[in-house]
Amino acid sequence: MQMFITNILLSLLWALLTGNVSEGNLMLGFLLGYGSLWLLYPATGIESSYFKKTLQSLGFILYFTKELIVSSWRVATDVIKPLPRMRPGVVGIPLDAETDLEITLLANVISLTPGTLSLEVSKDRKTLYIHAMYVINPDDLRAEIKGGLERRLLELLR
Amino acid sequence: MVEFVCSIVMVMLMVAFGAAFIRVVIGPTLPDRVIALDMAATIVVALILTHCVQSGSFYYIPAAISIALLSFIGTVALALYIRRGGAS
Amino acid sequence: MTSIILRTSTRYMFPPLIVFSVYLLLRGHHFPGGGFVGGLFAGSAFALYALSFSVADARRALRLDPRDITAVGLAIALLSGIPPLFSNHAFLTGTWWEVPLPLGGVLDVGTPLIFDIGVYFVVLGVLLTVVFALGEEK
Amino acid sequence: MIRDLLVCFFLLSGGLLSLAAAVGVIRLPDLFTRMHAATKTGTVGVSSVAIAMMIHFGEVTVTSRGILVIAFFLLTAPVAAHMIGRAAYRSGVQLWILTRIDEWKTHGVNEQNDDD
Amino acid sequence: MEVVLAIVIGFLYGGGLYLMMRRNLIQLIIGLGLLSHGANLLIFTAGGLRKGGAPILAEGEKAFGAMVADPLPQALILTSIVISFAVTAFALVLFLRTYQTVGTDDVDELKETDS
Amino acid sequence: MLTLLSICFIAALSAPLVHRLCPKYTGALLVGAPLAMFVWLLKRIPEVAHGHPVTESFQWVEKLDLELAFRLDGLSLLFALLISGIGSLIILYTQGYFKGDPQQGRFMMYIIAFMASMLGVVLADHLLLVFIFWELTSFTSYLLIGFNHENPAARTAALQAMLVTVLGGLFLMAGIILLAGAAGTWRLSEIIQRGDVLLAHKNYLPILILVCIGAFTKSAQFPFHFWLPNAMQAPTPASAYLHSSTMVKAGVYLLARLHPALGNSEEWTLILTTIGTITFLLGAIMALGQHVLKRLLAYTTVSALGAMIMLLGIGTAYTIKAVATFILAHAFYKAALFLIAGGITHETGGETSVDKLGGLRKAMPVSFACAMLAGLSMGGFPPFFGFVAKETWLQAVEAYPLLIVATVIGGAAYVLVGFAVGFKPFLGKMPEGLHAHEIPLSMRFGPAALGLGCFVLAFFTGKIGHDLVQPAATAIAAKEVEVHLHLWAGFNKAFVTSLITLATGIGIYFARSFLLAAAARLRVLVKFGPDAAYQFLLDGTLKFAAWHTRVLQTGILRDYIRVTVLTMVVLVGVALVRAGGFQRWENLSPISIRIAMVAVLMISATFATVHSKSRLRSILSMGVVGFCMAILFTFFGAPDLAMTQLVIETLTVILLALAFYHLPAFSHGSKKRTRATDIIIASSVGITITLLVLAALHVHTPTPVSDFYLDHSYKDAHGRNVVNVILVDFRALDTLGEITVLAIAALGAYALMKLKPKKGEGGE
Amino acid sequence: MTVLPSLPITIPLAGAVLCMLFRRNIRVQKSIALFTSFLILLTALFVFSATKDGTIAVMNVGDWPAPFGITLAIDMLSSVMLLLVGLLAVGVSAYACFDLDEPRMEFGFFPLMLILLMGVNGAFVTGDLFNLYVWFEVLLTASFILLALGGERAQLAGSIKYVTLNLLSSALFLAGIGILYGMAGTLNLAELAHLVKDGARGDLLTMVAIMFMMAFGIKAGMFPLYFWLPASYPTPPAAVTALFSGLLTKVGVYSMIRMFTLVFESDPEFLHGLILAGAGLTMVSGVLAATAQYEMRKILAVHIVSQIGYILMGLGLFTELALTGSIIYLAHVIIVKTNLFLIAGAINRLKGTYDLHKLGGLYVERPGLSILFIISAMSLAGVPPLSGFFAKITLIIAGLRAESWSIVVVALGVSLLTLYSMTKIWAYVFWKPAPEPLPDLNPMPKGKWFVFLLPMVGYTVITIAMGVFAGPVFDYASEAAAQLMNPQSYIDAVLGAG
Ligand code: NA
Ligand code: NA
Repeated sequence: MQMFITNILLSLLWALLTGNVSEGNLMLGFLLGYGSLWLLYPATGIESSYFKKTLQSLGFILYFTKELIVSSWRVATDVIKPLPRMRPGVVGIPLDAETDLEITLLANVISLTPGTLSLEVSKDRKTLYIHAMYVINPDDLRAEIKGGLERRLLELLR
Repeated sequence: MVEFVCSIVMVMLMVAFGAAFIRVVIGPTLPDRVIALDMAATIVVALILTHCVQSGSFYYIPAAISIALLSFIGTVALALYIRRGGAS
Repeated sequence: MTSIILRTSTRYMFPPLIVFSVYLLLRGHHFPGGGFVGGLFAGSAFALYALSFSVADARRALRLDPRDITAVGLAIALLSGIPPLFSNHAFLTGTWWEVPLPLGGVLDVGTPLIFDIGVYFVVLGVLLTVVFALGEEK
Repeated sequence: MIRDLLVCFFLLSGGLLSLAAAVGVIRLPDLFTRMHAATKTGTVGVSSVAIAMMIHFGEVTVTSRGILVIAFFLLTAPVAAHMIGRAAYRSGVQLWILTRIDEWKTHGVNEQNDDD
Repeated sequence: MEVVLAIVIGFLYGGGLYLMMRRNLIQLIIGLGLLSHGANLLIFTAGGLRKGGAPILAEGEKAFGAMVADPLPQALILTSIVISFAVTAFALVLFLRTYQTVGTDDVDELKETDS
Repeated sequence: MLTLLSICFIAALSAPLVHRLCPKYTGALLVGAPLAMFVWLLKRIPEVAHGHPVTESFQWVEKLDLELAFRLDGLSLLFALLISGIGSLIILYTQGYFKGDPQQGRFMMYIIAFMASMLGVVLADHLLLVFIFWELTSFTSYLLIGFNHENPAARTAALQAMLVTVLGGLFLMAGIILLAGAAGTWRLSEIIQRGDVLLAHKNYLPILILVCIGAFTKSAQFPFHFWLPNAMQAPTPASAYLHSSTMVKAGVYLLARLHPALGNSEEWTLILTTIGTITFLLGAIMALGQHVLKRLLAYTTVSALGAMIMLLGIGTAYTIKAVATFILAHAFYKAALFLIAGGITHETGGETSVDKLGGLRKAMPVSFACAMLAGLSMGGFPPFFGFVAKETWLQAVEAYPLLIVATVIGGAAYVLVGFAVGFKPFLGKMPEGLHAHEIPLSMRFGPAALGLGCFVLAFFTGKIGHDLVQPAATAIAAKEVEVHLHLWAGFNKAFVTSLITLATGIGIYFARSFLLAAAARLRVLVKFGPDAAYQFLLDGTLKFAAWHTRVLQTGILRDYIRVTVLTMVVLVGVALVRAGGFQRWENLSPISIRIAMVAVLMISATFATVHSKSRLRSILSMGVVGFCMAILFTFFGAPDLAMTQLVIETLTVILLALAFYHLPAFSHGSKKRTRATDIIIASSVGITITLLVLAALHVHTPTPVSDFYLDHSYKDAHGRNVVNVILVDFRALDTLGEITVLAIAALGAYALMKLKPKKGEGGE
Repeated sequence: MTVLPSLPITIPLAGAVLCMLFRRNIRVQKSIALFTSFLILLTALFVFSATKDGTIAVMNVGDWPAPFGITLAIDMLSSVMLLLVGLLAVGVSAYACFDLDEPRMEFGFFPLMLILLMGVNGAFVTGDLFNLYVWFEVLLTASFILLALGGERAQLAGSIKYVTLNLLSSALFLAGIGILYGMAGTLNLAELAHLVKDGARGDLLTMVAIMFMMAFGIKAGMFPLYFWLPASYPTPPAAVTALFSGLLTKVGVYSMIRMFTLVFESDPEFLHGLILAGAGLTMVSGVLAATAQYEMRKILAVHIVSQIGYILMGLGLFTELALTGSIIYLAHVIIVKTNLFLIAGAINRLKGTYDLHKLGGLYVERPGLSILFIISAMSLAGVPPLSGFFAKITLIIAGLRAESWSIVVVALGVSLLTLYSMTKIWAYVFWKPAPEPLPDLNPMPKGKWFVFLLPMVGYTVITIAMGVFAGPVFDYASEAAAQLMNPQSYIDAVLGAG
């Protein structure tokens, strides 16, 4: 976090130096700052995870985008097909996520993925109940989510 | 070509908007109507962005952002209303 | 207690909403936006906070009574019309100052902008006065 | 030219996704299934149009705002859907008759008393 | 195009009035809302529809080149929208309090002060 | 004159103060004002008698040609002397009458104000000024008649007198305005010289009728006579004053004054003699059936006023002379009798009926003497001034046999009343249980002076005729009238008639019990009289008013909206038809599919909003309308609007949802017929608005104002977003108002939510 | 002239803002409100003296030349209205300081009152159509709240109609503005007048004129659009009703006079004929509605309607003399009606009721109050030489000169019924003994009571003075009417001042 703030300050400095506070210039400043920090970090040694997380984030975004497109396509095609093919159900997912942010992000990502929808977190914060459109076997669904989305997300966050 | 596609997309969006509207009207439950209105808002954003492309003017983007944020707040308010036992 | 998901999201969405509202306010003179919509956004942010947590929490977050914010906003808007009187211009005549920024560049600051800031606060105060009052109604 | 093609592609896919959402919202049998179509397909559709716009203008200012639009949608849509779904479920909106499993009902029946 | 919008305005005014003539306080509020939509659209339409760009001068330019929409009706409508919002918010609270105090939301029953 | 009048008014206003400071001498102190006037008037007699009126004029309202113009000629002088003279006596009388009463100050105020107003009427030379004082007499007499305000009858009578005289006043107002318009001047002295012009004017008849109605109501002519006897509710000094010399004679004065201007026509004669004669006889005959002292007198007053009008109507030099003389005589004896009647009632503990009085001669010798003098004068016995007047009168009507008969009948009634009031209470045996004292000193001045006057005047006929009556008659006739009054004019026709009258009068006096019985039986007729008509009209008006209010103020909002919008539809429709509809279709752009689709959506959403049994459905549908608005704004280049509309729409939904926690669902449906009617009305409004919009497009002009904004926004106002620049700079004042609305709306909403009346205070 | 015309707007706003900032301290609010009211009056006097020679005070807000910016233009009519507002402000705020209950003060009575005054003043000074709409909304919103403030049952029930019908009127007003802007392309009244004079299709303009007539007619309480008035006016505290009766409907009438003398001249026979007919019906209907009442406040309230009829009569006749009458009548009725409401409020304060049947005996008990009442009541009924007489007779003369016989007949008949109503109150409240002895609820010591009565004494003196010094009043009014009849001077002043 500290690095991120430093990075932003660097981009602001860049904007002031160039006398131009437009978005493009700020973004350019940010990138330049990122680069300079990357060059400097072995010397300072603080928060090296900042750069690793960047890569992980990019990976997660790509994965998530793929999921999004694939399942969107599935929902989009399925609404046109005959209805009885659907197998909706409410399934409880045991949670490894603990903090508020982790739970929330996970629930949101699940919701965003077409075909699944977070309904409620149990009171003991151990279970996430979701509504899914295709529940052939609840356990498969649980495994899929825990192994896919939750794992990647927690990796990124922890 | 972009202009023409924009027109077509607009008609498509308008149809989608109409569908959302129909769901607002027929319900049958209150959450149905709320979700449909939320979708209508989303489609309005799409319409606005399409218009940006068509007219070449990006001044409408803040309107799009506004509705993205505010329709969320509206939906949350309505959801809480539903939870407190609001009639449908 | 409302949903943990909602509460957490609200906590993270609150700052961007406020920033966006200030953006709308300050850029309003050149782009769509302005004090009115900006104020509505700021108000909506607090409204969301009140919905997610409670009105009391939102009042604490706001620190000031929304009615005072309204009054201050109105005062700012009214006062923004006064400076031109000193240079023998009519009430509410736009008066501009070019404030030089450090390291070159100038910032165009004018009474219309101050007026818009007044609008911003009025709208913020108004929205919250009503929302809080309705939310507190038992 | 390629840019225009890309723009058209994203525009059309946005339109089609919206249409799909429209069909879903009319056709699907219960609230929860309709929500899948309405909130998410719509979001992806809008994002697609936003991408089209970003490509079309190709300017930093527009791109940054386009990203903002998408980001805000991705941030808000799931929460909104969650809130509605939760509220609907708790206020007793009926699941579709062919819904097979309801684990919340079977496991979580004891703990749904914590609202407000 | 104007004809179409004129008809829409007619519907908004008519619909608003019809709702205002119903018996529920809420319908009254909604009617007022429709009426206000009608008035705004009326200003917009009667002020002249120009299918042009937004009246915003692009960065770097000094004067408008192409035709843009008439900004004045827009400003008027903006003011009117805000005022309607304020009044609607107040009316809503007023009606709510009326319901709580008088004990009915039936407009037809609120006639004790008239004669 | 203005000075003296002002002194009178000031005296009136200071009366309560004077009374508070020295209650014992209120009358003595205040009488100075009228007395000063009286003395001044007396001094003016010579010059006025020689045909030199005294005039005075001050500017008041220049643009309205309203001047404080006064003119003292013979007619004014006669009246003014009576008013101020009798007024002085009344004030003294009041001092005794109201001895020890805390209300005395107020009464003094009213009566002096009344006197001053009356003086104003007769002295003013400006029609509007006359009217102003005229209205003041109505108003002050209202206060006087209702003086015993705790008594409902007094209040009713006061109201009646006020309504009738003010109604007449309104006719008069219209009349004088038309009169002034026709004559081209407000000045009475000029108007009376323009009789020819007026007679030929197209408005002559309306003017005459309006003025007559005004005068007749004031002077209690048939059919407006009924208020006067009822006005006896006033304390005696007031009724004495009102009836003898002043208020009621204002009408007579006015007609006499306008005689030169309006009098030379057949219509004048017809109206005045007819009404006058009817009133004269009616009053006399009604008097026969009365037994209450003041009522007896009141009806004869009605009758006497009728006689004056009748004589004025004939309008010959003789009759004019007779009027002037009779006014004088009547004032003296009537005032005296009223004062004595009041004295009797006052000193016997409230007895009002003649028939229950008797034998007071020992207890009240002074009163008896005065009463006798006045009663004889009233009866027209020689050698009293009443006789002189009667003689002149009979001479004047010599040529009209019918009027002679009428005079005999009326005269006989006067004899009866003169006896009944002047003698009956004092002679015979005192009924048991009746206790009486003589009236106190201060109350004796009036009756004594007036009673003696009745007698003494008869011996100065020559001087009075020349100095008072002749100038007055000259003024009425607007030409030189020779007046020679004689106590003894010889044994002529008039004298014989006079004797017959007296004999008849004495005869019926002794048949009084029979008359009373007959009158009692005739009382049924009152049901159909003007009094009943007044009551009927008043009640009718009230009932109509109540009905009108019931019908219009139904309390149902729907009705109000219906009436309001139907009015608009009809009026706009009429205007459209007058405009001949639209002839050209220009300025219209072609229809695009997009806009058509939005329009269809909007109309359906409107329909869904309207036609909904669920309030949420209704509101969410309205949200769709709002979205459509935003789309339209987007299409037509209004990003700020689109954004604001969307935000506001959502916020409205949030607020509604918050409020809905506390509001019930839709429950009250209206009847099918109501709904159908509403649909028709609402549709008609919609169509009207649509047509109006089309009309606007029809005459659409390019917008020069907006081009200014586009040109100057960046250059002079430092802003690229023209809409925002308009809001915060070009038209910032609008925005200032707008945020003020916002601020107070919030303030109000907050106050409404938080400020709740305590339990039990919720109701009225 | 750079500041003066804007002061009537900014001073009350500044006062209101201060009151809002000191919302916790009622005593400070009272002082601010009183001080501001005096300033409003003082400003009005300045404006009055600056315009009494016929000068039209013009100011372009924001220095944008007319017709582009918002122009404030004060002619003689405007300045006399401002003066009346000032007089009212001082009296009513003083009265409210004494009479109003603490909770109402705590919850914003004073800022609301000041903002109401701001809106009213704004409507009187503005030379811009849309700005007029804004001021209407300002004063309406303030009035909505003042009406409902306190939340008593009757107040709330009455305000529903008030709010609804006035919002309907706003919607029609807005429609009229939109259409007129579409036709003429400007919002500046002078420019509109200018364009309308030269413009084609005056017949279509008549349709728009009717929209404005409806909008202003509802606000003014014209027949058959006045229903909101009897339902709502008698419900709030006396200070509020007094303020309303003095100002609200009058703003509607003022606007009607302004628009129909300045802008809508295309079809005077039809439009002014319509106004005249409306005036007659308004008078009759209003007075009948009042006649049917037995509640003092209600009688007074409903009478407002019939008095509006008189003012409109002058506009309908549309001659200089008639407008003179209207202006005098406006001034007269504002002062007198306010006073009557204050007196009624004082009576209610003493006895706790407005019911004619329950009240009585005040003639003996409170001679001072009786005198104040009877003078005002008689002035209202048109008894000379009080202000009402001159107002009425000027209109009657104008009517007769214009040979509009029927309106004269109506006006005269209505004045009789007015008298009836006033004497009814007098007879029931003052003359009649109280049916059951009512306790004296007034806790004020004598000195304070006298101060409390001061505003009423002041207004009474004014109504007498307006009669006694009718000369200058009439001169002024006829000058003002002449200005209205020749709008060219207004147009020149506004458009030439850029
Ligand atoms: Na959303
Ligand atoms: Na509005």
